Amino acid sequence: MNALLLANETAASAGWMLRNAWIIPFIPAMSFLLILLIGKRTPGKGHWIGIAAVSAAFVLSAIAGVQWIQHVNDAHHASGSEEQALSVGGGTLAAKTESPTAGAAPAEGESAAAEEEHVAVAPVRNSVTWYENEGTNVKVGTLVDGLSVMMLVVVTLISLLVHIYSTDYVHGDRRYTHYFAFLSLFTASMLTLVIAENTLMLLCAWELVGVCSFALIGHWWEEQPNSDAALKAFLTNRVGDMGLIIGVTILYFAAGKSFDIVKINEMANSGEIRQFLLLVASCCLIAAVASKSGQFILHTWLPDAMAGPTPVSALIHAATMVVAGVFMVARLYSVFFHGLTIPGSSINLLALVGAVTLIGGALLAFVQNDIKKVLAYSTISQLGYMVMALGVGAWTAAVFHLFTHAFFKACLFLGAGSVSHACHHSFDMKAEMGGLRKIMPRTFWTFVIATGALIGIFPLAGFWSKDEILAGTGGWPDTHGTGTYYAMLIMGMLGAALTAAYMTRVIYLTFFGQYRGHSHPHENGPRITIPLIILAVFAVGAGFLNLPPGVFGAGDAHHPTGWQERFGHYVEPVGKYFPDVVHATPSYLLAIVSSAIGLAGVAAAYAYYRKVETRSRAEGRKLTELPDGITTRSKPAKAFHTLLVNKYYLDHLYNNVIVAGIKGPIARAAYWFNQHGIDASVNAVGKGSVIGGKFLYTYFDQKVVDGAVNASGTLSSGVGEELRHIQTGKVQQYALLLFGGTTVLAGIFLILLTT
Amino acid sequence: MLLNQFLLLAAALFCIGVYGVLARRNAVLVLMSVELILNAVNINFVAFGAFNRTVAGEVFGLFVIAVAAAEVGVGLAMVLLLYRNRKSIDLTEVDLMKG
Amino acid sequence: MDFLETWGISIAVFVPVIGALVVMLIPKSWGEDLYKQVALAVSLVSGGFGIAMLVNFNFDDTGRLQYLVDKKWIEAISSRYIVGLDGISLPLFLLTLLIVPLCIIYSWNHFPEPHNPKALLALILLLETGMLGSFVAQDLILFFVFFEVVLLPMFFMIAVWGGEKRQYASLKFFLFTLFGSALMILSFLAMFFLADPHTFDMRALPTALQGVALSTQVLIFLGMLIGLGIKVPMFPFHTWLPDAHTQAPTVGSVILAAVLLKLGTYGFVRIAIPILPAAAVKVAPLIGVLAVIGIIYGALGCLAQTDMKRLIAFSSVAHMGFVMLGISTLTQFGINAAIFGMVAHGLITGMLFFIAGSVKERYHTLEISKLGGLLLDAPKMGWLLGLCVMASLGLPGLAGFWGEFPAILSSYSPAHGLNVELYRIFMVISALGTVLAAGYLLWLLQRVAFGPSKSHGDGHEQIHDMHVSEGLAWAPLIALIVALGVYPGIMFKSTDAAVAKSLAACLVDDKGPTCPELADMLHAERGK
Amino acid sequence: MLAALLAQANPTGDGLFVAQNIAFGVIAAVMLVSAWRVVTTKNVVHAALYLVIVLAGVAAQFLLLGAEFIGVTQVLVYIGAVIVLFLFGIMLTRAKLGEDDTVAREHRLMAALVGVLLFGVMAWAVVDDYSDTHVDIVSPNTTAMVSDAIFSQYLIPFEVVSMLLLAALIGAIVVARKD
Repeated sequence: MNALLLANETAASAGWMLRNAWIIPFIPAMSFLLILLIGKRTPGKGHWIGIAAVSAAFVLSAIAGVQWIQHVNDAHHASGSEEQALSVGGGTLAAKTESPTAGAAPAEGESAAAEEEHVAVAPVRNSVTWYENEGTNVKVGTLVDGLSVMMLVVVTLISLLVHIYSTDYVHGDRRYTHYFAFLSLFTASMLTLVIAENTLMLLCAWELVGVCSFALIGHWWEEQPNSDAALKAFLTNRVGDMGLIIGVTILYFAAGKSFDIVKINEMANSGEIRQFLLLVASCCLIAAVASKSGQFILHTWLPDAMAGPTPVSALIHAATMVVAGVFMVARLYSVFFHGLTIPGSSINLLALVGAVTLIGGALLAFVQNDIKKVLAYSTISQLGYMVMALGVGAWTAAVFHLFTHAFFKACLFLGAGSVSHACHHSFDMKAEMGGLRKIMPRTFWTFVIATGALIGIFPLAGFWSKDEILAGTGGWPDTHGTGTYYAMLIMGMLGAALTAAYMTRVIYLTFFGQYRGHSHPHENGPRITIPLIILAVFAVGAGFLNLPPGVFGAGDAHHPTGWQERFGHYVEPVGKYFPDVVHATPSYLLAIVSSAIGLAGVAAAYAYYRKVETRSRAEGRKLTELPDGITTRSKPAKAFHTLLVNKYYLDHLYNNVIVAGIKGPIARAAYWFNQHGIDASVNAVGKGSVIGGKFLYTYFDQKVVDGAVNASGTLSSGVGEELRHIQTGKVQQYALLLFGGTTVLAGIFLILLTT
Repeated sequence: MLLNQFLLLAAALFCIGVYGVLARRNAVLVLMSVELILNAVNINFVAFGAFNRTVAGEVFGLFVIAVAAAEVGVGLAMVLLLYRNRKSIDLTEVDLMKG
Repeated sequence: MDFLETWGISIAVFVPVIGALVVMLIPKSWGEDLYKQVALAVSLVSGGFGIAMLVNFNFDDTGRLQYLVDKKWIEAISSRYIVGLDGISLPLFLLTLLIVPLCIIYSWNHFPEPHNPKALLALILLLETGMLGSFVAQDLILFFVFFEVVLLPMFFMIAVWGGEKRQYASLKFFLFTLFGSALMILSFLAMFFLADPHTFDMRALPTALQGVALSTQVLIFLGMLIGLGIKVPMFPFHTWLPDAHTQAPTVGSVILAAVLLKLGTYGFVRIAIPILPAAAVKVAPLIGVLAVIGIIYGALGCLAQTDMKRLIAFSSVAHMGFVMLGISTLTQFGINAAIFGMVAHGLITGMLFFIAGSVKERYHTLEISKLGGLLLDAPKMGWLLGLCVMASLGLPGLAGFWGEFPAILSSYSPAHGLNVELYRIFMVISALGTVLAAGYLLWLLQRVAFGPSKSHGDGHEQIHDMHVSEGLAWAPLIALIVALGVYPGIMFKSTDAAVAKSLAACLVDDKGPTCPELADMLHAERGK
Repeated sequence: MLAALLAQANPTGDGLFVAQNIAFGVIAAVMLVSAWRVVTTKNVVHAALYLVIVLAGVAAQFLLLGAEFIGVTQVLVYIGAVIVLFLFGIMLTRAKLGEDDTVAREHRLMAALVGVLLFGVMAWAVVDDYSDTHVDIVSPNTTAMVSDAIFSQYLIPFEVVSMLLLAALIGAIVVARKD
């Protein structure tokens, strides 16, 4: 690996870490092997190896991040454009003037600014030949740009915190070492995914990530439900992988036999690939996104995946793996952008899938009693936000939401784990929790902060990212998005209200009211609370990385100062491999309205639980809901409630119809056909050559009729008996077979020769 | 003379022999049918020998006769053994090879 | 290295059969261990020659037959002793040389009933000669002879050391393959008589057969399709496989899965397609249809199984479907994938059968419903089963992926003259097959490895984890599964140029087909 | 079938060997009828006697083909020894002299089918390839020529055959021995 070929001359000028980014996934990969081999014999039973490896990877990722910022700045220096020094975090960084509205409002005459925005920053690429086939050189390598670097940092940071948290949380587990081994492998796979240079590598890492998820969901495989959940996750992902495989294949041939992501994107941008092909490819890839990122209708595995240990849920099923789908769309954005004709339109498949998931997932969160499942549906719903954002052309908003969501959702999951750790390892909010506010203050406050971020309360992280998405839909007046997606705007707002309401419900049920459980809860130790606090800090601060113009003295659109849109500036690719997205103009009014809607959601839920509180005081019972609520009074509401409790009956469809159908009748029919159709006719032919055509008929007739009556079972023994007829042991019958066969063959030969 | 007529005769004889081998139940009769087959082969050998003007055909015919003699000897010995053990030489009752 | 150049292949091929004779001649009183030592030594000697040839193999020129020997053999029918190795046969040759010693090591301490290691080892060695010979033969008759040599030892292996219904299974196996062989030799003879000049030499046949009418070529190709397809096994001819696999002893299953099935697909790549390229283009859609049916059908068959070994056997039908799909595209990419798939399937399914054999030995049953908790009873075996299952369902990073994914990929754009839309349908259906594969394999893994242990009911029996002999036999396979998965370049490097050469006649470049009759055919079709 | 054979035996335009052709036709007809009786008669002893006729016919055909030594050997070995052996076999096994046949019907049908098909294939092949090939007996192969060939060119096969005879002899004794 040291003899890496330099694929790109510009790479030479980039930082060392950017050129050698392969080291970052390599370290956890080695740690996986080390833990498996010697983990059990080391003092920490392997967790020290994992923590050390992930810390190293985090440090290197951070270095890569700094070098990337340097790289972007260098590119702008080189372009000789107007520079403006500004001070960030003690260091002096150069940034150029940019105009987020340039694309949207070219009429304003900002031609100079518009040009400057297109100062291309070449991604740092580095690859070696993996194999050659049919003259095609398939490479393995790294593609590092803002998106990859951002993902590297997020994944390693959260993975590190989860590692630390886990040393306490799964302490004394029966497979402690294996747990850490798979955490390492997962981290390595995810890091490979984000720096993958070509779609084939992406596919490989994609599936590896799925396997780690399988192993970690099924961590406690002694219990059948856990292994069932693991199986479900893997199989659902496989269904999506089918789409990925086909999509990758289509793009491979469309791009002239190349897996190269940059090349595919460039060709999609330049129109060298037919739009129809792009459309088919993006539809296939959306299936992959749906399975991996839990979009409707392939989302059902994600709530079940909560069967795994909680830190795993935080790492894999909230912060990192599930965003792989979003990442993939962001990576191959040109394909989707042109394939689905995102610009200028008002609806497309990707946005629709995202919006439906956003609402559908949020509604399901209301009927869950398991705190982790609420969070799982919340994840689904938030992933819907991201996918929707990508669908409406708000690339930066989507990626920014991915970034902020990773922190507060990890915080929420770890918080839920912390609560459950204290409460007998139960996750049932109604039966085992309540009133934990005073007992577990640190957990409570971090949880509340993260919830605030999720709901989008000013000025927490989620507020900024969600607001950008809503603006990016272009549906609000004067936001000038890539397209004008009114439906998505409405769905997004509705989603905000729902999110606020169900999260308030969680907070109330968990931390307020009276304690309903049977154990003695207590606050957890530092290895659990410190990661929570760190994540909470990020949940507060992450949003400031991409302040819209004009907020907090960030200058106006043409003279950015401070933190204004730093995230977008460094993360969003500029170059031929990225489409011309239009940056929407943020709107104060929109921000106020969406916040109001969110707060209304909180207020509604708060009002409801105030009532519950009063009632339970009055009746002296520990109530968790109103016994005579709307679902008991109104028939449609009740029906809707039943629909939600049954998760839209999708699980029934999958398990009882599709899976049971294939595994049951269809497979059995195929096998029956095998034994009765093919095998029996084979036997019949053998027998027929002994006894003659007439006998064949009666035999087959009998067999079929007989078989239809019996329908199943006792087949192979019967077949054995049938064949035994040939094998009578009588010499003359063998001789007959021999002579007959020879004659027929000789005849065929003769015909072949003479004709 | 045509070569054909000998070959056809041999073919007819051969097929009659095959029929005998396949259809008869008496082991001695089966052995006789085998003799028919061998003789058919011999006719072919000699006819082709004559056609090619070489003695090779005849020599091989002699070898076949020798082998046939050996075969009848061993075959009849086996029939005797069979008879002694089973008091019958009906081949349809011989199914020791049955699985 | 002149010696290796001229004698290498012949020694590697024939040492095992000599070894078999030696094993047979050793009196019983000298002890059982001696047989095993001799057999192992013989197979290792053969393997040593294989490695020496690998080291001296010129990878820059894999399309050329290396270590070529061309000597008189049976002049009366102008069949010659021509053996040689090129990039296509090398991987399969080495796979055989690897599998046989591993089988001997594996059975070191547990020979199946009725024991008799002497006979079993002699049969294995005889098999080795047949298999090796088939992969190096460059003359049709020579190929056929080796192909048939394989048949009898396998028949006896199943019939003597097999399970309860061994006689039925072995007879079925025998009759099926014999039927296939008969059709195959018919096709070979037809080619011989139609060739101008008459020859059995595979190198000369493509040009010698150029004048033959297309309809005749197709007839001959169909003969080979059935003959070789039975061995593969292809969809309607597969029913012997589950029975043979289920009844065969463990080493028998392993050899059957790892090498024997490859003889069929190898025959397509080596003989049928290069010699009759125009017929191949005509018949390829049929192969493709059968392959795709096999993929889905095999997977469905797996889902209906209750016996672990039978399930693995059925999975072979599905996996070989991917191989055949790759072949049916008639593209370099597809056939490369097919050869990769052959080797990968050999390693992975061989490994799965090994594990199934060991499970049977410990639990005395392979009924999936009666198994469970392997990870608790024998964690190492459980982990290996998990790894092999993952490899078998085509997880990237393990060998199985490189047989499956490129096959799917290549069917997106098959060779010129093939119906693109049809092949795209194949692609989608075969991709669906990967989902089903994950379904049945994971279901198997869940039932066998996960959950509480079911063995404690007996109480008296302690389940032993991996034995030393098992570990020794499995380690190389596992290592190769991972190595080939991580760096597929090793295999593609060997096969790529050789496949290009063998496809030269039906490869179509931008200027049109390189073989004149194909050009005529395509032209005629366009004219319609 | 007989007619066909006779037609084959009397080719028009080739009248040189008319006598031989007539002889061939007669003998062939007798042989075929006898052979048919061998495989169909119910009486085993009759079958043996019919076999004698067939074998004698074969010997006659050999003479027609100018192979005198093998013709004589045929008479000596077959009619002299093999038939006697058969008769011994029949007597020793005390097979019923009368009825033999209880053959199943379809069994016989299948055998006949195979026989006819086989004949068809063979006849086709023969007719296809040798329809106008003539055998001209210029000079018969003398016994001396045969012996020269056997003891020079075919010495090793001859020795092998003699070993085979010895082995068969011993084998027959071992198998048939009462112990």
